[in-house]
Amino acid sequence: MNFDLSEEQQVIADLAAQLFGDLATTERVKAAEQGDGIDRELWASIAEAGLLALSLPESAGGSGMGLVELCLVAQQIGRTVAPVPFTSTTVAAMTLAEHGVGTDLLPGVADGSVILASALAETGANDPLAPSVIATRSGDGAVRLVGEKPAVPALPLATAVLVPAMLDGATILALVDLSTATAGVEITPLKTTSRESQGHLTLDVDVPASHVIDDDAALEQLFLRSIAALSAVQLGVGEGSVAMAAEHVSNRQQFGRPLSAFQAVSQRAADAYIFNEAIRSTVYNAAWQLENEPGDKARADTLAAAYWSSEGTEKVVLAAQHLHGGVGADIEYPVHRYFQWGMQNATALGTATSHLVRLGDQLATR
Amino acid sequence: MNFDLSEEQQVIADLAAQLFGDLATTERVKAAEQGDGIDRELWASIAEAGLLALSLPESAGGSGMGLVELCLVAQQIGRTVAPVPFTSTTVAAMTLAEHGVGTDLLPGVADGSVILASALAETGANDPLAPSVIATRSGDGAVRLVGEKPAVPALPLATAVLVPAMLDGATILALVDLSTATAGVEITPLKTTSRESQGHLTLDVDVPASHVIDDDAALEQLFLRSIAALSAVQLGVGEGSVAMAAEHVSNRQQFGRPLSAFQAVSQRAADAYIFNEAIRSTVYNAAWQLENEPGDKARADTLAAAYWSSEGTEKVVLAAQHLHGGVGADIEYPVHRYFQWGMQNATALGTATSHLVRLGDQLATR
Amino acid sequence: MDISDTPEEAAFRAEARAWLDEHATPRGQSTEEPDLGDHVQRARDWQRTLHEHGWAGLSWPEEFGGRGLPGAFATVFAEEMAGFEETTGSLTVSLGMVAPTLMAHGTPEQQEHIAKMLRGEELWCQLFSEPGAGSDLATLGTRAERDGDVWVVNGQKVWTSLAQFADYGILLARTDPDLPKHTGISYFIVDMNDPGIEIRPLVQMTGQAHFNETFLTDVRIPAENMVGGVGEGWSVARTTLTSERSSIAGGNSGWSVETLIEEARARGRCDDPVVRQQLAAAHCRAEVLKVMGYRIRTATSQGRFPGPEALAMKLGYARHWVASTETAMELLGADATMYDQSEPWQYAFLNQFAIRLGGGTDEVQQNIIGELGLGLPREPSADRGVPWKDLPR
Amino acid sequence: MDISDTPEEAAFRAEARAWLDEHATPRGQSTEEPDLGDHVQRARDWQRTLHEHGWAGLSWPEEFGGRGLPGAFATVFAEEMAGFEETTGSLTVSLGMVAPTLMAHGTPEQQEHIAKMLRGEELWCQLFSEPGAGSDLATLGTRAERDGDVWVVNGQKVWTSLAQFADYGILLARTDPDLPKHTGISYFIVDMNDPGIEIRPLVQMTGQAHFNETFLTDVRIPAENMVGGVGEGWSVARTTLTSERSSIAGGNSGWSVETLIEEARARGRCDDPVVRQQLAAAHCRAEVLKVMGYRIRTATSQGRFPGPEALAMKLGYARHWVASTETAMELLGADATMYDQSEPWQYAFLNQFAIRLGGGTDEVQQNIIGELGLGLPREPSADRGVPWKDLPR
Repeated sequence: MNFDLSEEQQVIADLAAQLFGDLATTERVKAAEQGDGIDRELWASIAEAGLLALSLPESAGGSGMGLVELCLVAQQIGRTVAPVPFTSTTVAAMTLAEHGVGTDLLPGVADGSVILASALAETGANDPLAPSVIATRSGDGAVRLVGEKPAVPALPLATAVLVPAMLDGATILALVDLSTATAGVEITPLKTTSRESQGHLTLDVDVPASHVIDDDAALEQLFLRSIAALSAVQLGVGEGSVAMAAEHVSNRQQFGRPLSAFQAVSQRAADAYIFNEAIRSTVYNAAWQLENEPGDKARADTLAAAYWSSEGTEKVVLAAQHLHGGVGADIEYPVHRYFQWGMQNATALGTATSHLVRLGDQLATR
Repeated sequence: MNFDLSEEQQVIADLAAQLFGDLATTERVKAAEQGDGIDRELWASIAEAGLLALSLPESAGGSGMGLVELCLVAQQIGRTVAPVPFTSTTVAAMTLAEHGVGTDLLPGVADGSVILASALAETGANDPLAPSVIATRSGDGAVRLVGEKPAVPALPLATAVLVPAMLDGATILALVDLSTATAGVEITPLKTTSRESQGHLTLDVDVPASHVIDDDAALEQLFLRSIAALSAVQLGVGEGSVAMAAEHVSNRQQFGRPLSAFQAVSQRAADAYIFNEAIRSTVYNAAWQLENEPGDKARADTLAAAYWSSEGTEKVVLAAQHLHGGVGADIEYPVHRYFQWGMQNATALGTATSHLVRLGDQLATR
Repeated sequence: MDISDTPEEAAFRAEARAWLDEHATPRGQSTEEPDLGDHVQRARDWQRTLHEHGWAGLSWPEEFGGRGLPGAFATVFAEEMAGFEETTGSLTVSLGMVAPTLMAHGTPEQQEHIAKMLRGEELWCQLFSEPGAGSDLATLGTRAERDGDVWVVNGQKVWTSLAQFADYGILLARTDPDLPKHTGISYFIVDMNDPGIEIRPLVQMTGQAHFNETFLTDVRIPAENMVGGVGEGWSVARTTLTSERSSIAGGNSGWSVETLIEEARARGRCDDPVVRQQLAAAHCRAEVLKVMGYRIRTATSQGRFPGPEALAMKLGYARHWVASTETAMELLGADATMYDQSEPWQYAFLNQFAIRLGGGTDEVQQNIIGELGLGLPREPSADRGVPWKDLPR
Repeated sequence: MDISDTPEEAAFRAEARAWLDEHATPRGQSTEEPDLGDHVQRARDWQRTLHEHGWAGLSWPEEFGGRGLPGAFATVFAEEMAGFEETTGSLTVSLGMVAPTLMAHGTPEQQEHIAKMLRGEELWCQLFSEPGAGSDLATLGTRAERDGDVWVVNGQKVWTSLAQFADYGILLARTDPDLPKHTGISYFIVDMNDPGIEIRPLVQMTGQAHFNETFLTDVRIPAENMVGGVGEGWSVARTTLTSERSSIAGGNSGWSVETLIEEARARGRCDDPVVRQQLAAAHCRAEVLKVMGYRIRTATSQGRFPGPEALAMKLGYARHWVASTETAMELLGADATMYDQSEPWQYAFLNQFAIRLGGGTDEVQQNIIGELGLGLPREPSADRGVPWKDLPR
């Protein structure tokens, strides 16, 4: 048992920290917000540094690493609120590689020319494991997809999107090509709280057999990996916001002493720190378990990580924002981005409550 | 609209405060704990002061007042953790008077010679509105009761007990005489956290028609009045515990200043104060509504009061106990009684969660 | 104790309701205009309408143009108004803070503004907070120096709500830096059209610029525009700040527990026991605020000042706001993150900081409650008696 | 990063499990004896058994009778032990606090006690807190005055766990009142059979007298029983207190999330979505503690001191305890209020204060975390450098 990062993992973490620290500056983040929600220069730098190929198999030109390494990069994205569709692309790519579907896209993932999306969110109670898109067989293993998907991250930027659907009472994943305009595929860009690029997807389209992952377990795996990666982003978001808040309350003087010398302030900051450590622990445990010992325990551990990264990060970014007082109300001051990212990610693939309910179902019935 | 107490109500509140303040001393409370859970001398004084007759109709020798006045006394009982079965007796007596059942007992209620109990708690999820005791008709309006009731307050002391039961798919209340040993009525005294006198009731007994309240609405009314009165006790418990904590933290010095000069302490005490004010507001509103404008709104208002007096008082007594630090750990120091009463009352007729769920059902389906 | 309306209150309620049914828009029938300027203009227009029909200044003394009714009547009118879209929220500083302050401390000439506020003609803003003086407002450093018949003011204010629309402002400035921080402050009325005033709007997460930075450069204020005497600014400001806290808690939030339940029903989430529990919790929080309102209304009607429990109102309101808008985010599911300034729940959620910070932070409220409600000794203060100019900064 | 056992750890785990299956009682198969004396005796017996079979002091250096294994092996054994009834909880002060302190600071003669603790022969208690010195422990006033070869001690200690059963105590006493509070303290080993020691058990809400008041009157302690030098007591005590916090979080609680789920199942409450949510929340809290344990175990194995995040363990454990026993009360329904010292959930619920206070209050922990984890400046201290005798009291 060794919870420390390996030397190789530490190199990746350091590289990502340096790369995002240097490049994801407030000015560039702001520019991406005012543009289409992606910093393409940064995206190219990530590709060049090899970070997009980390978790691709060596056969696809990747480094053959896994979810833990992917999370190390995701964490730095959260820490710098960097506008790049990293988790969306790399998690979907892992699924494609594993199931041997759409593997022609993988070199493009590695070099940054391909962006991938996964359409996990659902309307209503937002249960990604109960897809509302209906698939029907249209011969030769091909399927026809009909339905809608709300709030798909990176959709307006994506080359292709993985769409969960119900086929004959089981779930499938269908890879829908977006590289050319296709009749029956409609994308509406959405305005989001965090300015993340998202789109609404309307489908009435055929997908060839070669682009269908007809494995009922694939959706849950994609979902679990996605919430693990999102939780790693949340960890970074929480770290970044607490660092900013700690600096603010240590420097700002009121009543003749720094704000941090008031227990109401310091104890709230301490609680935020504790949440971050809870998230760090559960996220890396979940990523390791999903990668190395998939199964019920890994599922429960991942839901626990998702719970903490929703509930905990929500509390952390609220605290950090609140501790900034009026200073944080002005969006010229960068702390609000942590709040907006933290809150958006806390509901994106289910809320803290929905993760608890899902986990409760598992615990109560096993 | 006037939320202030009337002159008459203020006289009652002052009288109760003085009476319990003078007589329910720590020494006497301790003696009752080591005895059978009642201070009979105090009980006689309450009767003599007319407090047991407050809410009885004038026709039964009472003062003809209502639930608000009853709550004023109940609050002082909580404030002094006074070991007397006041709410149990007076709430049951209101039901008897209203339905003209067991009215021969009412003079005894007024003079203190009769103690009444209501068997509301249920095994399992503790839903008092779904009684597990089964009643069957045994001719001439008489019924046979079969079943068990856990945790009945004042049962070992009581002259008679009101037992909710299911009869032909509706609820009834049956008044079971305990003044003489009766075959088919078994009482097992229980040890409780708060040292309140309670008993477990096992029934296999006939109840004559004259002792049956065959009105499906009577149980809910008894339940709502009981939780309102219990909430008033909780208000007093919260007040008493916060007063003790405020005094402690204002006097105890650590690190060269009083504990209350640390925000971690003062802000927690302030939150306890806020809870008490929330409870005060909702409890007296509920009592007034139940008395003057019964119906759905009064029901919702009473559940809200019960929620706050469970959730809030639990937080208040936890805070008060915690703020006492090690000093409160020794049961020679009286603050622990507030904790034990507060926690016991917070679960006695349902928990904060169960009140919320019941209220949520009402709100979502109306 | 009697929670129901008196016959007079009931008659007034019926009259108010009938008038509102005729003149106001029921809630949910209009879509909120995201443009802040339009919103402000509608508030002025509505206030003028209220005034024209005799519904303005219900509990204000008749000498100030009010109707001189007991406070309970104003509450009854507010309760009935809550069912309608119209709001005078943009006039909160004017009506809820400046007017009470001028009634208590103003000269007859200064009090002439009150009637204009009542007609919606004047919109005021509050120039109190500074970049370096937030919770510790009394350290403010904006200077006012006497020059004959005028005071010349230089400094910077911040978090000035609606300054870009305001006709006048109330201003705290330091008239004597040699005195301890609370005693060297004076209180002024300032014309917001003065050429020395420069306003820079601050955009918030909601996308609106409710707040502003206000720069004052050689702003010349006639001496007669000082409210109270030289150095009495802090005690005048206490009237304003007390009024501010009760205004925030009494405000029209644009959402209610009923609309939250409606949202849950519309989204088919009402059958979920976990959701029901959250809705019930929201109801319980709102119930406390409602009954606390009864208590405050009673105290006011009886000519008493509300007790320290009233201080909990603003804090309770802020906590209710935060928790209920979180529940709304829960209900919205994947829609929670969609926002373009027009969705009311997302707006309310993002606007929580304005609620929590306005009128003093939650923590400052808790400190006051500990002192006044429980009699806890104050935290030791490091700067008592120290001349303002010698404070560390 | 590799969360699984190494081959050596896996082999050790299997060996431990096999031995435990043979010698220990699976959880839930014995009913807890409410008598504290019996409980303490069983802990001593179990420690002796562990020692006889080579399972005691797994990670302790061999020179102190330990097996000198990496820390991970002790954790593996503790993980396996958690499934069994036996516990050495009553020896926590001895094994978890006194032994590490003596290893670090004791003389060779003092260190001879360690082997006896390891065999369950000696039970120790901690004489630190005083009625006037709780969170602010360093203000303690118990006096030790030199009289030739002995120190004569007078004073009163309180919250002394299991003093009534202890053979020895570790004692903090003031040897120089003229120095500032932290620097005039020395650390002693005291024989609890000294005639000058009087013990008064304090009964807690649980009905047990886990804590005691201890009165010391002219207790004579040989000079060689001082641990560390004169005036070095505070720095020696820091070793003890650090060990205390990790002992509390690592303790055997007598309940677990699994037993909570079992309770819900046995009471037919597992179908209730609201209950499921609470069970899941308990699981999530436990998960954090488990993985934090991995992190601390890793640090220790790598020869590092765990980072400030480890400080959160005790706090997280206390919060988990409070919240989970509240959930249990919820599940117990009408049974929640029944208590005669034998119901495990009620006992655990009532015992929460011991968990929250032991090793420093939650608030003290948060302050330390703010300082060490976030680098926040300390609160100003009023008594720095003031001689102890001049402190206000």
